[in-house]
Amino acid sequence: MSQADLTMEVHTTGLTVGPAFSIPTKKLAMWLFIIADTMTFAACLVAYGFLRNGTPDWPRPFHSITNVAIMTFILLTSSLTMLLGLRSARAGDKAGAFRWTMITAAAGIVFALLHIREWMGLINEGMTLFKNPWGTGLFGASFFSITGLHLTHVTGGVIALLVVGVRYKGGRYNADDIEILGLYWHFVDLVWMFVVPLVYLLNLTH
Amino acid sequence: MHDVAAHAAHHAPPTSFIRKHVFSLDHKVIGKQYYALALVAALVGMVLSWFMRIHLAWTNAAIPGLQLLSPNGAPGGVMTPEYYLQLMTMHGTIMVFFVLTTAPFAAFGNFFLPIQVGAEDMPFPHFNMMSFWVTFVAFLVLMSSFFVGDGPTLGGWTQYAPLNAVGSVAGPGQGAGVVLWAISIALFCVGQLLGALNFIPTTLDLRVKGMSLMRLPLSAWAWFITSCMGLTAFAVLMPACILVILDHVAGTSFFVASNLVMNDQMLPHSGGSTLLWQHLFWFFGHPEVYIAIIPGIGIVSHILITNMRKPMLSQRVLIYSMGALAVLSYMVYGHHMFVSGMNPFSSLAFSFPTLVITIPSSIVVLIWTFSLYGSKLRINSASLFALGFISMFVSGGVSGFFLAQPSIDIMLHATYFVVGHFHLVMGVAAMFGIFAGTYFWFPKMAGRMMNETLGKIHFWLSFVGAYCIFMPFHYLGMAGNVRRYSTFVDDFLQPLIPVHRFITIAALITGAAQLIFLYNLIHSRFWGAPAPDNPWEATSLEWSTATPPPWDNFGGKHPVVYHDPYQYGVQSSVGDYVMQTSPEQVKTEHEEK
Amino acid sequence: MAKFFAITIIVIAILSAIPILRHTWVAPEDISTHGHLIDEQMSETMAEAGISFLAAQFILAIFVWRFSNPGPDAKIKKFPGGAKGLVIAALLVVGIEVMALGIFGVKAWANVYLSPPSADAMPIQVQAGQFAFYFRYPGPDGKLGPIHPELINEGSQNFYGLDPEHDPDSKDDIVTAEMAIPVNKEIHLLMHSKDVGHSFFVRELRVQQDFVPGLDVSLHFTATKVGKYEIVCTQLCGLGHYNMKAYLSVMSQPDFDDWMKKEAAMQ
Amino acid sequence: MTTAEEHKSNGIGKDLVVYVCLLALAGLQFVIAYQNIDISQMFSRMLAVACVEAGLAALFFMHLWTEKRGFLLFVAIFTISVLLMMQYGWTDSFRMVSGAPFSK
Repeated sequence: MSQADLTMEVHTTGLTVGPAFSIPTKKLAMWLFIIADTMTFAACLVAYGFLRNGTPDWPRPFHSITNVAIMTFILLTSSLTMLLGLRSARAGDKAGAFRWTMITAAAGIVFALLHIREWMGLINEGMTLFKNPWGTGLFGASFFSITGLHLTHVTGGVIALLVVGVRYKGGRYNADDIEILGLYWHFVDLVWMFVVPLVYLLNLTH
Repeated sequence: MHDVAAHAAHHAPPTSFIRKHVFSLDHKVIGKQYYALALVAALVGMVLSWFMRIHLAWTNAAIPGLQLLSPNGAPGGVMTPEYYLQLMTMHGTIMVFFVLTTAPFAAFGNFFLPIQVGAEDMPFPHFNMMSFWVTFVAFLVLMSSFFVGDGPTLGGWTQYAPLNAVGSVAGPGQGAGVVLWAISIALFCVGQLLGALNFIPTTLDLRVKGMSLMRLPLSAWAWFITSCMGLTAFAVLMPACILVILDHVAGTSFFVASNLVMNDQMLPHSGGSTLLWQHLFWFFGHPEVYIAIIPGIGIVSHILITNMRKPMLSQRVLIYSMGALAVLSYMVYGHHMFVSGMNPFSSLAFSFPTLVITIPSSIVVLIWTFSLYGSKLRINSASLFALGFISMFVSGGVSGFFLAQPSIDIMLHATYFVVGHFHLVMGVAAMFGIFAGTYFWFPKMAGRMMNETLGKIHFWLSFVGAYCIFMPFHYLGMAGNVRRYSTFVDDFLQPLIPVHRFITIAALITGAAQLIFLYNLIHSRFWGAPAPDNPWEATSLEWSTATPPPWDNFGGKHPVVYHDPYQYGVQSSVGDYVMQTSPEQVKTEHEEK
Repeated sequence: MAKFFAITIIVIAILSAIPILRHTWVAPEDISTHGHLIDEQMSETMAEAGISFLAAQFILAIFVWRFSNPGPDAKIKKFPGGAKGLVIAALLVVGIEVMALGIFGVKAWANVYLSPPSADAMPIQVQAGQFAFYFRYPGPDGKLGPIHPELINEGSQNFYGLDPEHDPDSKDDIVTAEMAIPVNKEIHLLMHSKDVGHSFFVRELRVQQDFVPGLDVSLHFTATKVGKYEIVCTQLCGLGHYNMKAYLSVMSQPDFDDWMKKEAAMQ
Repeated sequence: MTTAEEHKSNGIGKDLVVYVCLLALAGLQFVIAYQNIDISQMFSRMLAVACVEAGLAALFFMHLWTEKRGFLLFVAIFTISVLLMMQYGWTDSFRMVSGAPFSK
């Protein structure tokens, strides 16, 4: 850079360099976490796909899609309520934002309960991490670890929603925090869009 | 933009000892903690390598005291074959994870990245503190495997499946040892992910006025690129380690195939795949190699420029080359698996990107060497180690020409050629980067100068010693000497034992030379001459603040950056350089871009 | 100090090159039909890598010698070619160099791995386990009997888990601990592992291939020289890894037939 | 806060549209699951739909669309390229079937 350019820049644009993407630091960090988490889920799904491809007797034991359809609907809807919460927070409607955040958390809890109910059902049918009545033991291993990883994320998300919601009401957090938490919650939803077809729907009985 | 930087420094200086020195939120303290951890780990790793080298050269020699570490592994001080493998695994794991990743990246990066961008701290000091302590716990977990059950795992730092997943039936250390290994590495991944979550926003968001991305010093760029790699690579290894733990404790068989027989018993596992582990591991493993070396490239560039008194021929080309290395490192991971049973067509797909990676590497080397042309090179311990780094990086790099080609890999895979290659290019070279960084930055970190004479003695012994150790490895490999053997029982390898003895003697001497460094470090820390603020007449922000830097790095002021990072070889009021923070306008004799 | 550094790296570079130029430590002589391709590839790469290595170390040495501590009056100079020249040089010289190596190398690789074994190649099965290799020849019927892993029993010498009582194909299978092959005959090696990962490495044959548990891997090669060679394991497989080896005897066809008869009698 | 302004200027309408689209796409996946096609075809169709869904969610629910374009590119290129480079291993999974041992 020539000295002339340098001087120009100092007096005009050079001094106004700020965050590279004009994005708040906490939000950027949440995005980075999401990228890392994407890799974690991708590694698990690649492992699942790899083993499923390589196993001729992969079982397809799911009979009903009712439960998973309801779960998908609840999770998608909770994304919408999360957005409504953010919208209220942005509009300064504190009570509304708190209400929508709690509704989202409630939806998360219902999702988790349905998920656990489904797990219990499968466990009662004799499916464990290493064996199941229908075929290769890998089915249970990959099913429980992938959905388990997702369930962990949902649980963590619910706790975060409750904490952030309450603290938002108390004034410690603001609308930006709701938005950042929303990013996480939508990501959990986004992952579910891959988990459902790959882990559930590909293993439907025909 | 300004409020973001100010926001990060709202926490007040701590007063209690614990908050100040143990659970500190200050990135400088955390950087030093990482450095200390790496130092301890490097010492352990080095002593392990001594034991291994002695055993390789004189198989039946008793190593005094080794029986105290493991009465079963070394009865009477004489190492058993399995204990050799256990020590080898620990050496590899400790060095790759707890030295080469923590020292150049986490230690120096933590200390200097925020200062170099002009921030008061990292944006998330609590994450930063957790990052160190999780890594520390990971180290303790790994160390604990020395004392649990039948010792640490013997599977090598790559922990190939299914040896890592079938349990103690596969050998000593494959029960509790592997589980502890996997827990340790999973924790380590968490620690480094937290670190990356801090490094990237620091670089992107916390830069002071005037610090555009292209005005970042090369070391800051290197840490930034490395943290982007760490963010994705460690996120893949972590689930892989968790799956290994599940295979062990929950009876799953992700990585264990059907119908395997051990001790005439069918294993209960079925259906998994060995190659899956290799794919997941090396998808992390190859970027990890660059995570170890790219900070070294950045640190060495930074130090060389300061001591050459002129900027690199092109700052941008160096940055782009580091970026290209980072991107390519994900595309080439399969060159570790050419003969491991991977699809032979994939080998070709991996071979070409691997060959392409020599292009950015040679651009980096060319820029370094040809920047030396017409410079006013100052010779001191830091610049000697930086020059040594270049020499080692070239020596280790050219053997990559061989290993990138699957056909040659048929002969060289799993031989000492590979050992020589990666020890030179990512072991010794990265170590030299760490040493260069230490000699260069120690005044700023500790407030005292290091002893230059001892530093130079340390350099000469290390430089010549490292070549004496690792060059012969290549010859051994070309002659077909297989690695990971505890004893050379093959008739074929008998004539090579004198070479091994030479290497062992060189390793013992070179290792002992590191004690000079340790002495220098500790002595200078307490009794060294007090360091001035800018002993090397350098330009970047870390030299514009007090030595050692105050709690908020710049004493409540926000520096303003007026210049590209390396304004050397100019005429100014202070000498031949202009600091980034100096508003002085000078006539440059060279132009960047 | 700088001049000393320059001399040191030049001395190190030259000393490093001497054993290579004098062939002090080299791979044992090649006895396979495909090995010369690998060896040629190796020496071409060695030439290019060696030149790059020496050139880089020498230039570094010269510049350090010439430009260190030049005194206060020295002027900063810039390399005339500039960064652009270097980048273009690296792209063209290094790029073409390594791409050429890569493309030539494909031939050697394809010769071993991408071409199928010929129809009359002699099948031999090799099983790796902790810490020994076992070889199985199909016997006069030319068929390998099925393997029953649950029957594997080292104590009763049933290394392969064969069941000759029920499987007629297994009756004449010959299992040995040493590998013998006829000279100048293509061998189709069927590789599987009993437990963990192992590897099959014969230096003279220019053959190295890992065993993958759960995956049959096949390999083909032709030996051209009678002799006895070492087969070693190169994939870390446990505590006895260093001692896991077997011998490969390359024999003339009549010798091989005799050996086969003898082994068959011992089954 | 650019994002905040964006939110005020847009009504609830866009979010609802995206929500309905996502529901429809999720429904489409269930339809695909009952089609009588072989598993690899089903897999690729479902994956395609899932990618569209994920894209919609990331762009609109997670507001990537209204962030600075540079950030959108950073996230998208970084994530997608690393994800793509993870896909080398698939051929080995098919070899697990054809190369299963003890078949002879």
